[in-house]
Amino acid sequence: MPAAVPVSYYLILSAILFGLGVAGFLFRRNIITVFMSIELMLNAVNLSFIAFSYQLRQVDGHIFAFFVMVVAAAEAAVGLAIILTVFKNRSTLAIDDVSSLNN
Amino acid sequence: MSLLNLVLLLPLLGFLACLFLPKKNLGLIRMFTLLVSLAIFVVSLGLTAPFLDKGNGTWFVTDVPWIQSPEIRYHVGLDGLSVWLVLLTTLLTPISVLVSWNYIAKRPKEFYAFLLLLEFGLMGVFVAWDLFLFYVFWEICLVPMYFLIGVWGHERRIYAAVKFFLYTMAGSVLMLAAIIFLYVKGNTFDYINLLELLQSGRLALTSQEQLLLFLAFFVAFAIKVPLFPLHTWLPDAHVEAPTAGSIMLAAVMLKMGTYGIVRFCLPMFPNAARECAPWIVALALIGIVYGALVALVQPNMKKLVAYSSVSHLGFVVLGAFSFNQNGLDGAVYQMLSHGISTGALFMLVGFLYERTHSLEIKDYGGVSTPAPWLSTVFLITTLASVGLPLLCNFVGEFLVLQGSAAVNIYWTAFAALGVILSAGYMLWLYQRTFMGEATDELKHHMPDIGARELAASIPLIILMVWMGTYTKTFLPSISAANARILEQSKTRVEMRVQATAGESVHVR
Amino acid sequence: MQDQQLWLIPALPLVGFLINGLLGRRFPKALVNVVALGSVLFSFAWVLKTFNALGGLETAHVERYFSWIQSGSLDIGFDLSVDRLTAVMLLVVTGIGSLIHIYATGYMSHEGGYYRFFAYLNLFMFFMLTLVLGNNFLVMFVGWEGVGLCSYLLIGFYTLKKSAGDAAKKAFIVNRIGDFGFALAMFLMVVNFGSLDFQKVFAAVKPMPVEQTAGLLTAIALLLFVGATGKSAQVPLYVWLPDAMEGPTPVSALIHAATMVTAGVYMTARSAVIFQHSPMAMDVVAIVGVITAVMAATIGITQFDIKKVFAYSTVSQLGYMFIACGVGAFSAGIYHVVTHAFFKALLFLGAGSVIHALGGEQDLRHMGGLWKKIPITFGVLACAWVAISGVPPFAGFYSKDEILLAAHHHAPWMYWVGVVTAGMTAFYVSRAIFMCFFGDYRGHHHPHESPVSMWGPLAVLALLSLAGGMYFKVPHYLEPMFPAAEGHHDETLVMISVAAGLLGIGIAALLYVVRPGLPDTIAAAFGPVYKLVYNKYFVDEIYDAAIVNPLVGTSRSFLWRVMDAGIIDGIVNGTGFAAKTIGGGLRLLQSGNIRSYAAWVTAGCVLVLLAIGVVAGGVR
Amino acid sequence: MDAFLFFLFAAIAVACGINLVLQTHPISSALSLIGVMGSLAVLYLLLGAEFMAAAQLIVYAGAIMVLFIFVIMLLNAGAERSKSTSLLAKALGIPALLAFLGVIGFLIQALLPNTELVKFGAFTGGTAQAIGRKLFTEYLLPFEVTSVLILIAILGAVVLARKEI
Repeated sequence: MPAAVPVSYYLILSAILFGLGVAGFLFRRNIITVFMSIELMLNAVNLSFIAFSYQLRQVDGHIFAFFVMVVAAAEAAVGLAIILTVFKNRSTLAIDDVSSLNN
Repeated sequence: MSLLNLVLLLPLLGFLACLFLPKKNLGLIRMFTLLVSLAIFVVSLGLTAPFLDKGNGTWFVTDVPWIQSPEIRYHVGLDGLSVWLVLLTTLLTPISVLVSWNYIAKRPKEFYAFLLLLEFGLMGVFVAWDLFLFYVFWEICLVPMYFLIGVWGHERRIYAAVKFFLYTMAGSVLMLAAIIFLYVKGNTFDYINLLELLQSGRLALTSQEQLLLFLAFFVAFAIKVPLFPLHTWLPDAHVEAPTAGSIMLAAVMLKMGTYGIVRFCLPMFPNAARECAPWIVALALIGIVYGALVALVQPNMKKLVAYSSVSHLGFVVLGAFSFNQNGLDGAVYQMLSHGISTGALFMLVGFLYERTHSLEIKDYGGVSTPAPWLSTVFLITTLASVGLPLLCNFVGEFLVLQGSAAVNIYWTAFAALGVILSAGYMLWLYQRTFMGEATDELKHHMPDIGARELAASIPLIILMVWMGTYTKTFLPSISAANARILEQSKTRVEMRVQATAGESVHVR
Repeated sequence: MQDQQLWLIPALPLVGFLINGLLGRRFPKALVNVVALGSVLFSFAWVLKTFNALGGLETAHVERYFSWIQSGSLDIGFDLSVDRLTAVMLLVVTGIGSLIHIYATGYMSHEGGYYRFFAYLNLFMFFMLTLVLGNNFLVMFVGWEGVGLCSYLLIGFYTLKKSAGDAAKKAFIVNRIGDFGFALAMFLMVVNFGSLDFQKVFAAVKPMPVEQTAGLLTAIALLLFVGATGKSAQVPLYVWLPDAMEGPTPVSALIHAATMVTAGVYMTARSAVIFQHSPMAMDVVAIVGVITAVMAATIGITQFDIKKVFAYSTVSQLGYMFIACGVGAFSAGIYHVVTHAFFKALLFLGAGSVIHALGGEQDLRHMGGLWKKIPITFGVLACAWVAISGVPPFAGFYSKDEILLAAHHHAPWMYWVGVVTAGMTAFYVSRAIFMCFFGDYRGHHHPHESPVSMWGPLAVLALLSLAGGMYFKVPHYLEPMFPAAEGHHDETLVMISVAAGLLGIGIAALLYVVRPGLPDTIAAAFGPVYKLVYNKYFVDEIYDAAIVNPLVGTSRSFLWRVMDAGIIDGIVNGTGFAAKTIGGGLRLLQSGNIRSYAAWVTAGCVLVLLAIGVVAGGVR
Repeated sequence: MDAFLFFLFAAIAVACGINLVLQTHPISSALSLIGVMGSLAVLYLLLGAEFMAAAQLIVYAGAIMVLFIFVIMLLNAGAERSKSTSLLAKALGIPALLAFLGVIGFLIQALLPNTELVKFGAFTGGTAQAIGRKLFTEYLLPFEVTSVLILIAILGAVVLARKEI
């Protein structure tokens, strides 16, 4: 085992996690799980920000990741509120049952 | 602020003010619109002063930056070609308001507001000297007309409105592409600058580029004219439009196309225009006879008049592409007189529709017995439309035919067939509608022309006679503007001679 | 020569038209009469005053007012002029016009739309005078189209009758076809001579060589003649004139006998310079004249409607005038215009008087024996009868004689055809007179004599018909303009033509007075021929079948329904439909299912990444 | 040591990620997500992002995930009833996903061949002090905007969660 891994490994990990997030989004039906998959994707992106930040020896990547986190927090607040409302109105959490875009 | 800016601004202000009127108060709304449009007309009369006085030149020019980058300027001005079209617009707007007086009950506020917006857009088209500004006005016109047809039209209004919109958009998108191309090449949207660049040869276009640009502009205009075979939106739009919409559409909006041809197509791309002229003239000639023949058999009055417009506007295109003074003068004169006569025809058909709610000719007959004055006004308009001397259309048609005769007498002979046929369909219409015995029901529903209707008709009748007899009011300024356009569309021929000869020596 | 205010001559009737047209509805009849008659009489007076002031009129007196159409080098003004030719026409138009206006006050007194009738009549006078006075072809064209319009309005005066409307429309459209030729001729003139002024055009034409075959001048002359055939009812465009009899009788007399229909002759004579340069065009004019004269005369023989008989007679007589023009005897043609105006106006007005007396009856078969009941009418009609039959020394004899002699000089066969036609003319007019006034009364209405306002003008016209030919030596007056052909006055030829006329009267007397049963026998004997002629050679039907119906039919079933609605609109709507279909296909992708969107996004990401890879790889 | 820690926590993160996708009950997914976030925090630390690591744990694992679990429990969300998912999502999504992973992996290898080795302590710019300085100088405006964003989010959440809707 090498003593250290290059930054590209972190990027590949980020890609894998992002892919898992996409998979969750694609194949899960529970609206909360779908939401969590989105959070997973955001995290994956954060990882690559921080990895690049290390590569470039700049702190800006951290700042971006920080902003992403802020947005994620806001999104979670609003998103969960929406989920609550949807559940109140439809009594279901299955994403296919609440699709009104599809006539 | 020059008078022109005032005239241009007033309808826009009127439009905005109209939006703040109370929705329910029909009387206030229409009276307000009438007064505003009349005021605009009166003010616009002042625009003619320099043209009656001197006859030529460009007046009331305003040239200020509008958008910094890309540089688009608010550049407006008036020459002999524009001024009468502006006046036509300002005259027909109050008439349209009068015509709609009792007819529009649904959403009157929006209706009258759109009429004013339409006036604003139409005038803008005729006075814009910046290509981008021109395009903006061109598109502004589309919106109110779309709604006029789509909201206040008859049964198939949505179909007609969408067809109208798509047809026109299809053309204007091409025009926009051409305008942008010119901007990329010449780095200016300003018409005067562009023309200068093109003429001096500093903006050199290959003949293929010129041809494509010409076609892009021409197709946009030809759809609006409408030139055969791009005309099928017109009958539908007219039949479905409310009376005021038909009037504005036929009398002014179609002139946007012919105005564009004369203003832009000929001077900017003279070589391409000359190259295409035989084909375009052929289409115009077909349109003249074809429109007349199809008009002959229409069972619906508005369709009949619409097809007659196709025929009449064929004359305008024919005249424009004769490339001589007579033809061009005739074309412009025909634009104006067609505006007056066909506007009046649509108005009168509208009067009939208000009485019986039918546009089918077979539902009429013998109207002259209960409504003699209405039939008299209709007859005069009919005669103007068939080109009787001393009435307006004759002068235009005569000059157009004279101009085309100078090029090719067979064109003239073919086009003159349209004049014969026009007598056929218009008089047949008149006979079937106004002569014979009226049924009792028709008599009951057919009061004679009222004061309001008379107020709308008389100015048009007077103009028909005026334009037919005392052409000195209009023709000199038109001639002067056309002479300049002809000059501009000639010089480039020399340029090409120079270019092909490969010499820097001045040829002539 | 000082200004003569020539514009007043047409302007006065125009003022009359405007007053009566706009306000006449509220006027009492007397006031309408004052306005209508006053304007025409004043105009007549002004004509006389003008001639008095202008004297001999050796050269044309031109007055220019304002420029009408000015475009480039083309400058057409509202210019009026008077020369001897105009003078003759002006006197005929205003003189006969005044008489007919007076007559009409009596004839129309019981009709509705009285003011409208007189307004139209005044408008007609305005246009006719403009036509005659115009100093360029375009002003002439204004009058030319204008009289066509008035003809339209007056033929269709009885708006409730469909046949009147049809006839009016037919007249206008057929005239339009003629105008088409006139207009094309004008365009050619402007293109080649740069002007439409008579003086300039003729000055340009005069030095040109005489064209033996086709050429510019032949084309112009023939196109002008197309105009003339329309207005003056020559073959093949004569079909509107018989139908035009739907109009009130004074109209038939004024417009369709005395003045408007002779405009073609006037125009031909006016353009004599052009015609003279093209022998071919002259031949065409003469031959068309001959054909028209014969054809119309044969039809006239068979008709039973009194006005139709005279209408065909008019067509035939107009043919005579064109024979005169075609053989180069323009002054003889104008001479016949004048005498014809006298006796044909009289014939029509007399017929109107008969119709008036019989309460609207027009069929000769329902008349008869009227000479005792309406003696004045009979008296004046008899004058017209002898005049048109060419009995010397009455009006018709002189002008017809001039024409026939000129024709003989040009081509003897034309003379012989002319003589036969003269015989036929005498025959059918005599036939009409005999059927109307002799024998037993076959109608039911109680006849009554017309009022003085009607027979007064008739008496004046009767006087003119009798003596007009003798006193108004038109060819002599026009000699400065149209030098007389080197005519040797051959007494024999004159005798023959007179004999032909008398023979016609004699045969008519034999058939319709002495042996009333004979005509039917003859008609039966010539069954098919008679039928052909009686039905006017089926020309109207042929035109309908060959031109009108195919045109309308094709327009309706092919151009409109197939071409316009089918093909052109089909392509347009097809484009729309195609866009819709493609859009519909694409719409399936927009399932509204978020996950499938996500899948698409993922696929899109792959493409973007690939693109990045390609670009980055390329950079490296 | 650095490599070991990376592989260990990478494995945990991936395992938890897979678990998140495969579990049918949302509460299991939520717990897996916490696992992912925790291991990511360690990896941040390795990359010298000490402030971010702390924030990750406090904000994400602490606040946000608590909110999720709270909602799941509030709604008493049960396991998913198995229903056929969109055919298109499967037919297109699976190959697209695989292609995505393949392409991005290849691109990272191809375009970034010689990246730095990650050694703990090699980069020390990620302290709270450094980030604070950046945030309140260069990124002041965006930072203030985020505060507005969060305010709006709070308002939105309050409005949405009201009883009347």
